Amino acid sequence: MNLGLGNLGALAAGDTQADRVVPRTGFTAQLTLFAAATMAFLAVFTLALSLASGRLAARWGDELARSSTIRIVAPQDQRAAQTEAALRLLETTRGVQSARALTDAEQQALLAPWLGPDLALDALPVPRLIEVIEAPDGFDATGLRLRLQAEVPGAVLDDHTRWRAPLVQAAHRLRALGWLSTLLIALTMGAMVTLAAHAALAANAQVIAVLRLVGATDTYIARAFVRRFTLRALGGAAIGTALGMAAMLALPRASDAGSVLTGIGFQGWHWAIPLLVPLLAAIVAFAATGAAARRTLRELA
Amino acid sequence: MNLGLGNLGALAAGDTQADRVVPRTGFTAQLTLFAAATMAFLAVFTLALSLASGRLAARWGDELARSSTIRIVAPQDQRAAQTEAALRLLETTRGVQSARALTDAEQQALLAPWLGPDLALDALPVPRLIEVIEAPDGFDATGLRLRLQAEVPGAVLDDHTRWRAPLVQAAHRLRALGWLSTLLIALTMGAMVTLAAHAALAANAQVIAVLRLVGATDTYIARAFVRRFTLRALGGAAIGTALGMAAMLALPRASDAGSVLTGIGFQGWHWAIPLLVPLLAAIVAFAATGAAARRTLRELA
Amino acid sequence: MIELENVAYSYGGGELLSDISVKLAPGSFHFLTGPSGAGKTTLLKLCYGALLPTAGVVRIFGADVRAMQRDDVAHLRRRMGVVHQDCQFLNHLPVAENIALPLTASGRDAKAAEADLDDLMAWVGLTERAQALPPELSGGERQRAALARAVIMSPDVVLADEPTGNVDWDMSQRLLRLLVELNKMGKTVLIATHDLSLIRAAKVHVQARVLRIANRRVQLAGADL
Amino acid sequence: MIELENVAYSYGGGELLSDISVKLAPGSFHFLTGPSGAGKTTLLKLCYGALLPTAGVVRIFGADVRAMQRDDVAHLRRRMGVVHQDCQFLNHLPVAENIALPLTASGRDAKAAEADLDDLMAWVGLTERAQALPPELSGGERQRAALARAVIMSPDVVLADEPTGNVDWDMSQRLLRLLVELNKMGKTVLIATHDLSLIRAAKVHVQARVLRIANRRVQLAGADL
Ligand SMILES: Nc1ncnc2c1ncn2[C@@H]1O[C@H](COP(=O)(O)OP(=O)(O)OP(=O)(O)O)[C@@H](O)[C@H]1O
Ligand SMILES: Nc1ncnc2c1ncn2[C@@H]1O[C@H](COP(=O)(O)OP(=O)(O)OP(=O)(O)O)[C@@H](O)[C@H]1O
Ligand SMILES: [Mg+2]
Ligand SMILES: [Mg+2]
Repeated sequence: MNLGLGNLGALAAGDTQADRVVPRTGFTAQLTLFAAATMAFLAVFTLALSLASGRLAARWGDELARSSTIRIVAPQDQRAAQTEAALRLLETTRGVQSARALTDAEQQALLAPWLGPDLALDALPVPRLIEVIEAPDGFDATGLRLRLQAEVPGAVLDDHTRWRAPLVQAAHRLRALGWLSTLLIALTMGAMVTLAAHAALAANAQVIAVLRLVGATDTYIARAFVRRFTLRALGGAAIGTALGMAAMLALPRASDAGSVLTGIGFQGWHWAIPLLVPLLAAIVAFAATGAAARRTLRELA
Repeated sequence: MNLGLGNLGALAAGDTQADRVVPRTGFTAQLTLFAAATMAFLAVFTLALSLASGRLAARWGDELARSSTIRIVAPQDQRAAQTEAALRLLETTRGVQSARALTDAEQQALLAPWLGPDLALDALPVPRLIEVIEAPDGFDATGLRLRLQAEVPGAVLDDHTRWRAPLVQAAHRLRALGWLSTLLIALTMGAMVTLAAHAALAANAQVIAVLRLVGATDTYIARAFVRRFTLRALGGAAIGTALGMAAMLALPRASDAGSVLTGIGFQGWHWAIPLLVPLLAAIVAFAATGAAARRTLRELA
Repeated sequence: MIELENVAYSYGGGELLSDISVKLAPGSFHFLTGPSGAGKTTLLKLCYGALLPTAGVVRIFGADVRAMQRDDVAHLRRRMGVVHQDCQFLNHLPVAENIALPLTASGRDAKAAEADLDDLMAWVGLTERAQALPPELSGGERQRAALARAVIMSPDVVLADEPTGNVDWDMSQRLLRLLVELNKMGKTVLIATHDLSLIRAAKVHVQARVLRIANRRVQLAGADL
Repeated sequence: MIELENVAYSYGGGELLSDISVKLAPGSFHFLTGPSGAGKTTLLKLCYGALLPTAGVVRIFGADVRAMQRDDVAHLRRRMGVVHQDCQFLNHLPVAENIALPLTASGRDAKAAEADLDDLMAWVGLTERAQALPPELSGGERQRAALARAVIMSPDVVLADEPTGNVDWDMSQRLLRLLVELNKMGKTVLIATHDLSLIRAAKVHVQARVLRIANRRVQLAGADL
């Protein structure tokens, strides 16, 4: 049987005669439509989840995971010297991309929530903060800590990575979970369409017998069924995708604070991705029904 | 036809003779099993999501949303007096459950990440912090701010609610979404089982005709089909639930940092809730198939 | 037993049967004949309540079919044996179970009737095919199985639609004898057939009346057969 | 046309047909008879490639059926008209389209053959029922439709299994005449039937040979008919 993917186009063109010989098989048809719609709806959501958690992971990964702080806690007169020493040490540390001491203004901004905006930092024994940007491979925090301990007694390394890494990891895991779910949904849809096609073919054993009796080739018979089911899956998935995207738009918009939880949604060109869902559904249905038809026709031979 | 819910028990008891008269209808059977399993699997996840976000909302709501901070930024000699004044003012403020000044030790602990643990707070012009616990209805932040401005010039109200409320709200919304999804999944399963039952009944029009010809009552015929489908949905849902719970156990355990994202799972007696899923599936299938059978038998009359 | 009073029937187009009055008395033996498409099968379906008359009254065992619930019809069917023109079986059950189906469907113990079943299967020549599935039977074997199923409950009325269309002459005589035996036990029998030689052969064994459908009416056929 | 050489067939149990050699020459007219369950339908199915012989060789239009692909069989079927014993139709299409099905299935334009279709429907008396669905036909009407479908392509071979089992005598003569006409046009015809009077009637119009299945063999029946 010649049912390669290349025929997908020819399929769409249609053959009204071949269409008529296969009965509408009411409930199996509705079941296929419904299953395709449900799966497409779910696919839109998991796709959105994957994309959103991908964005989250990227943001957190880029902005936060790669920065650390060194605090110079020392008597007023030694602070500048120790800061200098720490910066020199960092220059020769592998895995440190850049390091710089924060200005007074920056430190004031950081501390304002706690101490109010009116502090004269010069007059206070407030530690000096050094911002360290890691190189992509990161640095050896333990080694750095040991060296600082030896050369700059007042320095304390505050490694944000320890805090952020699990979050970034979680976002990555969520994204992986999202893609996995999308794959599972595609497989589920394939399985459902296959079973529905099998059910329809089995229920139409007499139709197949009659068509064979009058000299119809297996390709002709298979194509009639495959066409029916592919179009149904396409239609169902289109409905499901449309509903899914509508639901997505109706979701409360992401507020900044709650973006971790409600930021699920598409942004920019990502809105085009769910449009692939019906197409993929049609391809899955085409392959699944083709296999089902070939198997049933062989069994009924 | 007598197919009330009370018959669910009699149904389980079974009637081997009535069972035999309905053919196994291979693929529709597999489709029902599969759909029930998939839906149960999904139901387990959305249930877990709902419960987890319920927990999250409760935690955030209780611990964080109801606390605010007042910062007394004043010259060293006026701090104690202004703190006293602020506390008195808070005592007469509606919606404030309690208010107390933090001790030096507590403030030190709060500031340690920024300033290091060796600060002598007494010697510093660090503001005094007052922790305010709201009454359940909350207080009028704007009104309080105005009164503080008038009576305690150095007081700054830092209203956590502004930060936390959207998060709590998001968690609530997520929980609502979870329950909604669970309901949608139940409806979807009902629809799929109904369609599958309709498909099976339509494909078995001849079986029904034969049974009627030999004097079988509609109740007898319907019960044979309903029993078949209810047991299938029960079996499929049991498989899906087991798989869902296994997947839940296999998920990476919630680390503290990532709990917002990976804390999806059951805790304590909540593990018993998904066990209801197969039971609910059986009830849904029983009702759905019963309706389908009654309709088909009426139509074929 | 079965009474049709001024019955008319139409499938939606013109009237197929008009103003028909027939009475099947207990213990009577009737043939129903007429050209293909005249309405023999339709008339039979009216007699066992599968179709409701568009006009007139059909009474089965004294009860008006139009006043019946579906479960009443089911209970009446247990007192009637029907052979469909296109024999219908449960294709997933062996022939023997198909023949015993009226027993199981009415909740009786099929085991108790096993001896009857064996006798019956032997009479219609299906003993060797007892465990075959219906689609594995030949056309004639299916017809014999259908007749066996119709009489297994030894019903008060047997309505048979072309029960011998696919069997050879010897077998048709065997099947006819079975129905004649039942009639002698007091059962009412109605056979729809286009096969006039079958009717002629029957007249040797039994006092049969022949009804003929022509021009939408039923006439009593005379000696012209 | 169709040749069976030392053919045997069994459905799994004992042999149903043994060592059968039959040759249907082009333009010949055969009857196939024998008791119910003897294997008439089975032999016909061997002749059109629906069953493969368990021993021996079946050649259709010169090609060995065992060497054929499924699509080859499909193409051969277009040159053969087959009437099944239990007539099978597409129940969702009107009778007229069912009869025209061999044309559509082989990709021909059914419109072009419309005049032929009308003639044929008239001959088998189905003009008025052309738009009915097959389940709405009477038993005899279905059989006539099946025969009409078998001959619509004016095939080289017509194989008919009990084509007159459900029709009255007059109609069976009409159907027989149709097959005799085809035979006179050079087509090969094989009719399986248990109805000896049909065979006797045919002998008036056509030189027919009668094959009889008995004891797993095929014999040429003589003047004993
Ligand atoms: N369900 C239906 N819908 C419409 N018309 C029908 C239906 N059933 C039967 N008919 C038509 O009614 C007429 C009588 O049908 P019926 O089956 O009673 O004939 P019959 O006497 O049994 O014929 P036969 O000897 O061929 O079996 C036929 O013309 C048939 O086409
Ligand atoms: N698919 C099958 N599997 C097993 N046995 C079968 C199958 N089909 C037919 N048979 C058996 O083979 C025998 C011959 O069947 P066949 O249909 O060829 O008989 P026939 O001569 O056409 O009889 P009839 O006149 O009753 O139609 C019968 O006993 C039948 O039960
Ligand atoms: Mg009829
Ligand atoms: Mg046969």
